[in-house]
Amino acid sequence: MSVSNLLQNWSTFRHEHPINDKPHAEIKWAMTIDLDTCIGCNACSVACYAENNLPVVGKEKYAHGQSMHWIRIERYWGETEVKEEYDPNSNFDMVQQDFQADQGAQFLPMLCQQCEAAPCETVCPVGATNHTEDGLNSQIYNRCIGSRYCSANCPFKVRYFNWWNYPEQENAWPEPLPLQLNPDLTVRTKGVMEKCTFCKQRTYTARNNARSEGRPVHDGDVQTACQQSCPTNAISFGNLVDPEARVAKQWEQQQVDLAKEKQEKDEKADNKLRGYRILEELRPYPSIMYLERVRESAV
Amino acid sequence: MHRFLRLSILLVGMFFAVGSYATDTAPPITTEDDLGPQVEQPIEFPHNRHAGLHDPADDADPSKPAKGGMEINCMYCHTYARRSMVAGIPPLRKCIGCHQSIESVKETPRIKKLFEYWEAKKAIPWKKVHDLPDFVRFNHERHVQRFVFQQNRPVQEACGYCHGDIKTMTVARRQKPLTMGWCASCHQKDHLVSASSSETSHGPNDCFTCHK
Amino acid sequence: MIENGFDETTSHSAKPQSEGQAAGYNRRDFLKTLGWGGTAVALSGCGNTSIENGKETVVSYVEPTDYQIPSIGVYYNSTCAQCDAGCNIMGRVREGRVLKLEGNPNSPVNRGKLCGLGQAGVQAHYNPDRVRQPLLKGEAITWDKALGLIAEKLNGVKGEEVAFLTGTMSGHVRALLGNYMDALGSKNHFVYEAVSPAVERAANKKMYGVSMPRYRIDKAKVVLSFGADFLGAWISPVNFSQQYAQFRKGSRPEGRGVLVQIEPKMSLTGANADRWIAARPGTEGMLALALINALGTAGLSIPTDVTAVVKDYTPERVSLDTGVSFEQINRLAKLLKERSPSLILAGGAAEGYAHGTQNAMAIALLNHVLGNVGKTVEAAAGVPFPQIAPIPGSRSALTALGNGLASGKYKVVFTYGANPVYSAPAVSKFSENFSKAGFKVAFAQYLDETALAADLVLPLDSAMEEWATEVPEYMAAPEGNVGYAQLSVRQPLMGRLYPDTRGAGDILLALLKQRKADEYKGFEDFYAYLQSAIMKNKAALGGADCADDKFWNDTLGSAILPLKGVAGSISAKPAIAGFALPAPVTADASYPLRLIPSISHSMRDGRNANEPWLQESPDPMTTIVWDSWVEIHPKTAAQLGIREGDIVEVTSKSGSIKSQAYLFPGIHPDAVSVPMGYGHQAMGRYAKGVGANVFAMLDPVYDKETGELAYHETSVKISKTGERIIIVKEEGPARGSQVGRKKIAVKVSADKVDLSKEV
Amino acid sequence: MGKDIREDIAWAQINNDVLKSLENPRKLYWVILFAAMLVFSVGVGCEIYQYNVGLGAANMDNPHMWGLYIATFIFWIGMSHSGTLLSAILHLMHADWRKPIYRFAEAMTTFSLMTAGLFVMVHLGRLWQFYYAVPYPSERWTWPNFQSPLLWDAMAIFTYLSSSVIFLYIGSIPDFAIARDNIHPGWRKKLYSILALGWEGTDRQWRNFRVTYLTVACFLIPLAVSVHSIVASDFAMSQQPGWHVTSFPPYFVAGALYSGCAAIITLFIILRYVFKFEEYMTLPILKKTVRLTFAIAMVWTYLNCIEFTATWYSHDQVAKDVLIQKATGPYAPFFWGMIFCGSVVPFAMMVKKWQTSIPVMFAVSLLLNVGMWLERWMIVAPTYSHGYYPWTWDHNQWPSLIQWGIVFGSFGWFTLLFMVFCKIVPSVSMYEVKEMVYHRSLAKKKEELGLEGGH
Repeated sequence: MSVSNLLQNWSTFRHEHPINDKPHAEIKWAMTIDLDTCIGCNACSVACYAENNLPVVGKEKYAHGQSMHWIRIERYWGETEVKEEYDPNSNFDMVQQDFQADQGAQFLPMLCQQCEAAPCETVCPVGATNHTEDGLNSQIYNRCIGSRYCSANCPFKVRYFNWWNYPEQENAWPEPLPLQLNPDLTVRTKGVMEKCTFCKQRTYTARNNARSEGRPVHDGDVQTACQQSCPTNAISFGNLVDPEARVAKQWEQQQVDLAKEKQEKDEKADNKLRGYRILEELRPYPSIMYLERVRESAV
Repeated sequence: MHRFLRLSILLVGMFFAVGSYATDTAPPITTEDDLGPQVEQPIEFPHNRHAGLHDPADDADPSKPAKGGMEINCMYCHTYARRSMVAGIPPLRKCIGCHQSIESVKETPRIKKLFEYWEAKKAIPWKKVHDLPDFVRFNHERHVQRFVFQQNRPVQEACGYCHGDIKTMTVARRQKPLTMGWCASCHQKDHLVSASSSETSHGPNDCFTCHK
Repeated sequence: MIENGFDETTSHSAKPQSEGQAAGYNRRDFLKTLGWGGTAVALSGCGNTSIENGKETVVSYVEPTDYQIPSIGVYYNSTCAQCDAGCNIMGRVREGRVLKLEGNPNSPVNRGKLCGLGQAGVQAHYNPDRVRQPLLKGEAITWDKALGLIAEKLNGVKGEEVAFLTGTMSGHVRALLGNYMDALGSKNHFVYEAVSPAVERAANKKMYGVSMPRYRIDKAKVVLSFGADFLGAWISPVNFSQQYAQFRKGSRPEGRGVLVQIEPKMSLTGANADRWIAARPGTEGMLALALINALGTAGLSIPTDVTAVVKDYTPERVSLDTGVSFEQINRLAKLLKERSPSLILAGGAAEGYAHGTQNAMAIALLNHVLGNVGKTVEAAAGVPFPQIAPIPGSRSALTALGNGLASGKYKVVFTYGANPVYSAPAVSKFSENFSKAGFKVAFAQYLDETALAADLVLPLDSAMEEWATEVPEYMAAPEGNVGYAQLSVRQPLMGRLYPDTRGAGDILLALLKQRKADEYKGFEDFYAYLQSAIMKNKAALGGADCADDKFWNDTLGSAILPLKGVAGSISAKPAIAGFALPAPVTADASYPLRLIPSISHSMRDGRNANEPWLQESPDPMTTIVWDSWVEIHPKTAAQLGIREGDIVEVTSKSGSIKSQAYLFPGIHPDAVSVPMGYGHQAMGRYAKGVGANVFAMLDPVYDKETGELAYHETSVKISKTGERIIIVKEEGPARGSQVGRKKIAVKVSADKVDLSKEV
Repeated sequence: MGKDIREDIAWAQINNDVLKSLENPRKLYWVILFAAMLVFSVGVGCEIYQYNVGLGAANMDNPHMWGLYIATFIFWIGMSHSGTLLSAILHLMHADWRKPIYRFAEAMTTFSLMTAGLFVMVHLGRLWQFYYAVPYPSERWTWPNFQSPLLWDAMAIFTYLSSSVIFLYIGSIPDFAIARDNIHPGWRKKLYSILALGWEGTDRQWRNFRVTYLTVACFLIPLAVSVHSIVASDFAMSQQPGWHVTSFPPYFVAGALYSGCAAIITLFIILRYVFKFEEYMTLPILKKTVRLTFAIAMVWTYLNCIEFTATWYSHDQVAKDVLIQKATGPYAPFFWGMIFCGSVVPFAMMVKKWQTSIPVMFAVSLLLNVGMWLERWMIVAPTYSHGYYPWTWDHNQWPSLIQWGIVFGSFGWFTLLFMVFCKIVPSVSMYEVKEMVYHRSLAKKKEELGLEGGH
């Protein structure tokens, strides 16, 4: 058994990705984020704090880059040509003079892309991050030994490490704030990596309920916390395998194929498709499709 | 040289033999005389009286205190087990519901205590006996659905996989190891999907299903 | 791993959509039967934890409840109290604890969505810094003693010597307060909001005949917003965000809408605009009138009375005054003419001037000219019960109270839901005047600045513990139901955390019993009062054919009572007198810059500053956390030699603050901006000492017509202190590099993409 | 130029000289030992603190997930290569000049591996769970992830460590016997009689000894190469700009040999001074070592150039940006420091006069080591600060004092081990020196007799 398990490590836990020979049979969770409707209000981020027991780290630790937001909102300025603003001689200054604000700014929510061929998965020495059969990039907190190799290899840098013992030593939840903690998932302690799970506890519940009722999971059975809070419905989430799911329709319409690192789109100059995936060329096969922001040029 | 070779083959062989023995054997399950650690409960609830097998000798003379049990279904009290992650402890009202009409034992110290709680409208602070670490998600609903409702196994047998022979205990004690290897050893086996079909499947081996 | 303590923690939630269908139970029994012991959460050690026996206690109930299954979250509906928009929420409750707040999908206000501010409501509830007992000058006392003390102090005090300061109030607590004021014989109820659309209400009243019309962003083809941050912090942001999502949809019959934002400091709405125009601060009204002229030139028929009024504001002249190019004005006029209906909004940035009402009226006139009134500006219905209708707050109320306090007129002052000691400008000397009152009672959840200045502090329930009703001032409606109005119910989502806190309604009831014992002795508590008040009007509330129990349970189940509203009427013909729009102020050489106190979408007026999620949630535009900042245009900064992170001193005639400089391209070069809501000197561990309080340095300039404090009329100078720090922000010092934006945050021009077929 | 080992040196004198180093520590020894303990305890203190509060104490962040720990880890792994080079490779090549110095070089291998191993541990977020990475059959039915280079790393290091301990021990057996026979009675004598495994010096024992030693030497060489190739795979197998470089394995091996040789020069000079080994650690040996080091320095420089040019002319714009950033950004002083120490300073070794100058070579060897340490840091840190995702760029990260303290402490740990070693194991191989002297005197005699073809 032990040897067979060892071999299993090579075969079943680690299929080649994207799984052509063994596609996700029932469920492949995926997301679409419409950057045109995303207004950058941070409601998703707060929802994530509430749902997933994320610690508030405080000013000092935030300054050290140790914040724990699983979903972060990035703000980009206008696209008018600017020179490389990184000035090596005074790295303190971002030379912002050339930023263009007359078309507003642009926001981009960044969270774990739940890659199909996730760079983080292969490098974990203890196999604490795995691919699940429903297409998630799992993070098993109690297995993690904190080598941080996964984050080192993550192109998006969306894995967050518990640098401190937030629940106990850092007092991130002074009494009675712990009463707010969601019992559906653990509170992570120092030394483990964590990241967005596509609200695993919610997908689990949806699947559990569907199974008890003897039916497949329908579109809309499960909403992630970020999606649920988004005031402009910029986020849609669902099962990519289900052709009726909104996400599947969006991916199809935008001609974005999960298993391709370069999308061949049938589009004309006056009718571009907005769907794209970030850093697709690195072949992690992300499960989040972004829709380009649209700006009116007539005004 | 030969001697060295022989010795090393022996050593390597022993390592593998011991290693594979150690991993292939499931950890020993505690025997009946060693029921596992004792937990002090606010009321010494006698599971054997409620769920234990009926003793025909009791029928003969109803006036004597019964020795056997009443064969109450586990899910009569642990009613959430089939629809929730947790089996749940019955609300106090449930205990009272029966006991207020059972006059024969009303004056026993345990029942008196029970009524004290009821009159004070205080929940009984039961201690957890089967307490998994908080990073583990065990779903009673799925197991009960599969083994009781789909495979039509007797409830006590299905619950007994993990909880042991509760019907013979007074205060419940943990009988099975409840370690990950123990869980996984069952998850790797093929189980019938339902009583009516010969199709089998094994439990999920995906870390994320049980770890949260 | 960490155990988070709650027994039976392994579990799952109910479907997020299944909102509180837990009707059919007695609400108060529910709170009792939970049996959650208020046990501390054992955050025990991590590591190779294995099976434990008998270490934890199992949750068990006394009474079985068929709607409560351990490990399954149940959603209960209530109403958000984090701002005045009155979003309907639902709270996920498990094992007697409220875990998370979400929007109620049946609500026409927020349609199942909730902003970050609203979600942080649980942190207001579980806040470690809440007041837990009645405090008399810092010493804990009993409720009996506290109430007795109030009775004693009120003894022999005339009605006009009592003042009650509150925030915006509506619903049955408002009615009860009204009764109490009547019982005292006092008319001194001051409704104060530090940040409120009071100027706009006045202008709307004049131009549309209603003070708070319903805006239909979702129906407009173009939204031209003069400083209305409707996506961030303006009136009812979640509702407007929902409308905005519709507005941006290519598959809408009107096609994808175009948003143009005119404001000196880029707000969240400005950041999402197709064109953001930084007109010179204060010239927004002029620009609106110039647009009318340009529309006329472009061929739109303009009524002659309007032409007469606007003829002086030619685009050429206004272009010089506003700094917006002539071409841009014409382009906008062309756009507005071609794409109808449009919607013109006036918000805080256009109204915070001495001529703020005039500005807002000029902007509203544009709506009339474009024929939007009735199409995208609708009359909203009001509630049929005037005694529970919202009393909107304003800053002029504080001025009035301040004057009264200064003269020593008031012997007893109550405050509830307002923190004037923090948010009054320093020049108004409010805290000094406040101390002149003989006896000050603060209803407070935190020991904020006002509560500290009060003699007696009465601890309030959180919004997750109290009973109340609320009528939103901005009345959103379901599609096609113009006459809709609603009464929202706020109900406890869990038992009290601390036994000695009380709901505002309970306190008012207790105070009323001191005055009119006979009339109110039938009501054990505010819950009883509320129930009887609603049941009395069951028929009017749509429950005529419904059994009492069912009606009450349904009410609590949905927490929304739809009403047949009192239809407002919107006037298609405004009364146009002349406009008195002053030419832009020439810069004062000693105070050359205009200060724009910005309303941060999570801090607002600072009442929520002690909620750590909000402090750690980066400001969307600057991505700064845990501090305030001074936004400066890079060009201005270059002239002054200011670099990012320099600690600068911003000085007005009335005060000064020190904060970190942030170079921000989205601001008019002649303006600097500082967010409100920071710089608390009390309130709690997360708020105290974080940032600087911009309220303190505002000049006492008031809107000529409404008497509102003119927020944007403060001129400042800015100087370096020589200190420099690294700003704590999500961007990081070299983080947030913009290099990646071409590849990562991709943008496409609207004419390159066909949005109409999108899923 | 100093003298080489005398051919006429008496064997008894060799025994005497070397065994003297095992007894009666001089004051200087205690000073060094105490200093080493002090330095080590600083490291231990820092680690205890870090263990208690979490890795945040090291001031790492997102994206700077790895810091000095990994850089220093590679550095120590690199140090270990010299021992194998001198003892195994040169043994196979019959370079007899290695004989007086290989023993301590071999010890250096072992101890630097032990130090490197510490860093693997120190680096872990949950040190107490390190055994999850050990492939053992467990009750949980779980295995580590055999795809992870980090796991290969751990295995390779462990294998290498155990092999080099065995190699060190086997090579010392005859010397333990000499020590047993010559040392004053006492606990040491007992210790050596156990360690000597009943060595009598019979022909059969010598024959078996030679076969075993050769076998282990042959085994060790591929292991040494593989170990650092695998350490290189930690980076090369990842998908980060500046790490994903095909030439990393040979580059790492060259760097390892380089830093190892530099360390040998340093230790050579220190031991020679501290134990007065002038008779054995002669200047000609130093000269040969210096020349070898120079050659490796050039190989390393060459591989460096390959890496840079390959990046420069590749399509990978991001990797190129990282390189530019390294050379011009906040890391520039360290980057150019590395280039200077690693590629410019070695040219001092070309000067013949300096090749045997103890002070110059001591300074040079220290600089080389600094350069090699910087190299490791320059591999780890810049990629983090300038990765694929510009939003997370962070060029301002600086390790905390805790992190520096542990790095600093590791030098104390190494010195401590080494100093203890010097008093227990003869740090000059007596029997091999005797062999060497014997062969040389034989050759000399032959020369004197006018015989041709001495070898």
